[in-house]
Amino acid sequence: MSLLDRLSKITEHTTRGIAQRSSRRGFVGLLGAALAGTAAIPLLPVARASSPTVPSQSTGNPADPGDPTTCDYWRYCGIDGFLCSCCGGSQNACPPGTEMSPITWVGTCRNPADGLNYVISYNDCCGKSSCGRCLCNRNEDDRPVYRPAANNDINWCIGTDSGVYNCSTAVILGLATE
Amino acid sequence: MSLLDRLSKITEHTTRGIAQRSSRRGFVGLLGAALAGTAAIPLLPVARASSPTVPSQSTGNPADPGDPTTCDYWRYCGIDGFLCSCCGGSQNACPPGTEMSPITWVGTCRNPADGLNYVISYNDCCGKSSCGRCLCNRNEDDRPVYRPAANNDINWCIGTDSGVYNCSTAVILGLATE
Amino acid sequence: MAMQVNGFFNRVATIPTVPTKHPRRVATGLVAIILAISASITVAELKPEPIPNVKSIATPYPATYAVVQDFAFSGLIDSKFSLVDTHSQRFMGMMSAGQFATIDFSVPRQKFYVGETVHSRGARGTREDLITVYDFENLGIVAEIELPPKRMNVVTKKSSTAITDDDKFLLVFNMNPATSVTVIDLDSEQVVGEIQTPGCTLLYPDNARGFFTLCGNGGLVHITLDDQGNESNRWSSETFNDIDNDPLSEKAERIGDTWYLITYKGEVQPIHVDGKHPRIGERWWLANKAERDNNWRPAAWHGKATHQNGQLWVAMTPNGYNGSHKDPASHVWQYDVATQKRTNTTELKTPGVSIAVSQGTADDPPRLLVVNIEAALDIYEAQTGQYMHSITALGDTPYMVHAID
Amino acid sequence: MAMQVNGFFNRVATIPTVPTKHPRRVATGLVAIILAISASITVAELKPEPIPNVKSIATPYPATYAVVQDFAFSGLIDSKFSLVDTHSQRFMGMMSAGQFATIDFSVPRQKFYVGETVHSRGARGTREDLITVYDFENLGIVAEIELPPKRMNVVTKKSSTAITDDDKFLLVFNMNPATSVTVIDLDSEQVVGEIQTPGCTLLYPDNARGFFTLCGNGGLVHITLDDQGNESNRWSSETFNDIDNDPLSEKAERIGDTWYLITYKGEVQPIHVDGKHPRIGERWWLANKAERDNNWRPAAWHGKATHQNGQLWVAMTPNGYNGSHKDPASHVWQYDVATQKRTNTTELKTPGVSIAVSQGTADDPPRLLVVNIEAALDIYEAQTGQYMHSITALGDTPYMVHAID
Repeated sequence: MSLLDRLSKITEHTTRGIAQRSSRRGFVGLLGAALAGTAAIPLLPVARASSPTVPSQSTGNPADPGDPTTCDYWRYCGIDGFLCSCCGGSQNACPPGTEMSPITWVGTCRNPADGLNYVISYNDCCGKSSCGRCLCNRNEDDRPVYRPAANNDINWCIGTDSGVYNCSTAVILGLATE
Repeated sequence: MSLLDRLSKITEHTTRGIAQRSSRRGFVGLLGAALAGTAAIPLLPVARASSPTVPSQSTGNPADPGDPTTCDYWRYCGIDGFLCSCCGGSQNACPPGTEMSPITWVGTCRNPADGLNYVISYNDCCGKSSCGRCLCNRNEDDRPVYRPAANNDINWCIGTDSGVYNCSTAVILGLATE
Repeated sequence: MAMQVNGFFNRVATIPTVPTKHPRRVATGLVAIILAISASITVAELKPEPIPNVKSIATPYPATYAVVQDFAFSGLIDSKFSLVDTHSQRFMGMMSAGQFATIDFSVPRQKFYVGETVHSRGARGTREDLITVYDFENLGIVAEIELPPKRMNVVTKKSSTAITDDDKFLLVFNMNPATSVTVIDLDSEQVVGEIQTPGCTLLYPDNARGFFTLCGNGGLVHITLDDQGNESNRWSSETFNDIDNDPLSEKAERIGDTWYLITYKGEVQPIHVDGKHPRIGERWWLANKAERDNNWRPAAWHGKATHQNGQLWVAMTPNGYNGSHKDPASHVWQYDVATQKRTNTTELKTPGVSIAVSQGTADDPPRLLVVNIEAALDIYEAQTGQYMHSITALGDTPYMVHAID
Repeated sequence: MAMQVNGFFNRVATIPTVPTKHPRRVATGLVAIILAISASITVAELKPEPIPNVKSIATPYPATYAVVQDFAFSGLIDSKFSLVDTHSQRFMGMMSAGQFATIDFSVPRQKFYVGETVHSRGARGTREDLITVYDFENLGIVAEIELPPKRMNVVTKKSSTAITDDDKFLLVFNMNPATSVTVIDLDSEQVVGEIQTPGCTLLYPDNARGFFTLCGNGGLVHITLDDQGNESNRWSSETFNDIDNDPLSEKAERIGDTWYLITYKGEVQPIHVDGKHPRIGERWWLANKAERDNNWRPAAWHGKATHQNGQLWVAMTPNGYNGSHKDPASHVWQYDVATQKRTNTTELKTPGVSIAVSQGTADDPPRLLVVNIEAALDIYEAQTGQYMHSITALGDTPYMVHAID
């Protein structure tokens, strides 16, 4: 099944909606806290915990607002992983020397700048070990793994030279069908 | 050169002495603190930092006093690594499923029970990845790596099936020559 | 150590600077002589110790052993399983593993089966998928079974693998992204077959030599194996799982011939596997309407545990919302599945990531095991919820705990 | 984006719930109309983005790049090197590595050379030792040079490897436990030879095509290579290093044709490598007698850094004792090696594990780089010791930093 075929099936099913919670008590708290060296404080907000001093970034496009190094950036409504924006890549590009997975899972996220829902493809970047920075896990409308294209637990480094996961991107595929 | 030949050479040179400091500000503080989730507090004492709730152990032999899960146990005067006593082994035995390195580095430590100096062999245990518990680094009379048998930076998983380091033991070889 | 002299023993042996029979330190004077005598009697010169020396573990294991999986999110290719004694708090040993590892065990065979994906040069090179077999006594590798390199790589889920109820076959779920199951004969320790499961994912054994798998259409498929591990029968259920509105979590536990699945919002779905086909049981709610309105929902990474006497434990959060289903759990609620009544609630000392319950013995009552957000294992009495103690320093991200009994 | 309407732009684009040209949200009323107009002008629908998309790095690198090595003590088989910009604080990318890795780089060749030991199945299997070659532009692997599997596995030391001064050969120190050096031709990226160094350890290049190595007898041996990478000359010094009483640390740095080694107690030993053989220079003390009596000593894992203009930085502790030589450093002292005078002292914001200094440019003055005990990289102005900023989340145990300029 081609990527486009898969996506058209996926968009029939996915119901990911608007996601703007930015300081959720995520499962990711464990690693987030460990990275920040504050494991004694449970349930730290994700973005703050996992990378306290990453310099802020911007897409440079006011139609694509927010800071792609933070977990509350609008495209990340269904992401689970290290943000490539903190790892040498960007919100839609893999870090140097990694390989972008050709297949992946998708979410539908609302862009606060235009109010439109976009289909976002969370392509993993593969071939180097865990980046370890800016872990972000948001589970709005995440479905169990028996609906793989709507589940964020899977390592999508499949069909790449190496199956080792480095970080995750959030690439715009297009507008969501209504 | 056989192990015994090496040791006889080594004991001519090594001058490791009595070592009883137990809450030193060690280099190991970085990992120790990270493990304990208290990275914000610099220079934590090693033993406390790396494994706060390991149950105390005893050799069962009053002639061999102290707690082999703590960094201040007398045999550890020249050790650098994870204590096998916290990893499923003991002060002189490797954890199940690992392989003890046949060659190693040695120190001379004073047993407080009898006041005698013993030659201690810090055999590494190999074939599983880092145990990650009870990191202990004591550098009394540690010499630079160009005197390898008196240096604790080397991975001695050499001549074993796997070169991967799991933890370190402290085996009595005999009384030190005066 | 033949005798002790008037209680001197303990003191002598622990004072660091006591003179001894060392020839260059000849003691003189009354006190020194007494000390020297006591030392010569009670403190023997230590003998050289054997090299090599590697420990083994007494078997059978007591009911208090557990395995904690360090998923190692910060370094996925170097994960590990730690065997701990939840009674003595001792660390018994570990098994290194590659990425996205799984573990199964067979008490009759006294073996662990670790599923792992490795690459020949660390983060690159040739991918190999393996079932690596360890014996209970030595935690030593006794076999390495090479798999088709497509085992599902997913954040650790218990139902990625299973041993059939007759202890004959190990089943490994594949996704590349086509879905299938690799069948391994545990007698020969060889791969014997592969079963296609299009549209369906994960493995839940029945009470014989079969399993069901959950499907993206809201149904399940049940597959029966023959003596050779080949598919002998396949059956599809009606749709019973409203995936869009309130899906059944894939994290499930079992009591006897019944699997207990639970929806994101807290409705229990029993699935009986005692017959030719699974039977979809009657649902019931964990929380009453008022509690649900107050956002009590199941939580944690793997937040379900069972005892074969008919008890179910479920990790809960009072802060439920769309997306909270993997959040840490602050509470554990306990049920009698026969009456569907809640029998106890426990507020966790530290929020939990995953839970398990040991079956226990008369001497070692069941324990509730909780890997928490501080990377430690907390141990509670399962019946009362009383906190007992913890085991710390279990790795980077310990995401799963298994009771080994 | 053609124009902005009366300053509305910024506000419109950043308010999350502003109505837009979405057909189902038709705005009415004056304010809404203004907003809708401004949005339709300033906020264009986002276009699909390309897949795949992988970044590269602009070259040549600026003077502000550095590489931080995560030794990964908690999971030694999965270490990494992170390339960071000490000016923007950005993480530019990383290179994964196996255990006890090393790194060298050649600016003329625009390549990194990572030395690593891997096993075919993670913590077990066949050992392979490699020099893995990455290009600056992509941090992509451009060659994998297989080594005799005996490269020294040691907690990271800069002098485990070196590139000869003429940029022709990469030298890799071996210990199994016999000691030798593997020679790699950087033009052919092939192993071309091995040189035995019995009793001597590590590598310090001279100003041509040779190196010296430090020996357990307190001397050094100097070896010269011919055009093919074979040993063409060997010379042994007299004993100059009192290893038993106050050894020279093996962690050394270089200015021009002089290596600066420093004893545990703080005596500087220049070794000149500008001639046929190394010359053992005159020693001088970092601290005066009173300071030494107050236990000021060199410290840190790698606590030395240099600038080619003749400056030396040394990490120090005021809590020196027998065994403090690897302790974290609280201060950095700065010297002019020509006058042997201390020119500055800096109290570190956070105790340091290892240090480096960038050479800098007119626009980017030299920076003092300190990986600290909290696993972050602190950046200071090298001349003044003024703290600038930090880069965090650089792994488990970042033990070494290299300025890449």
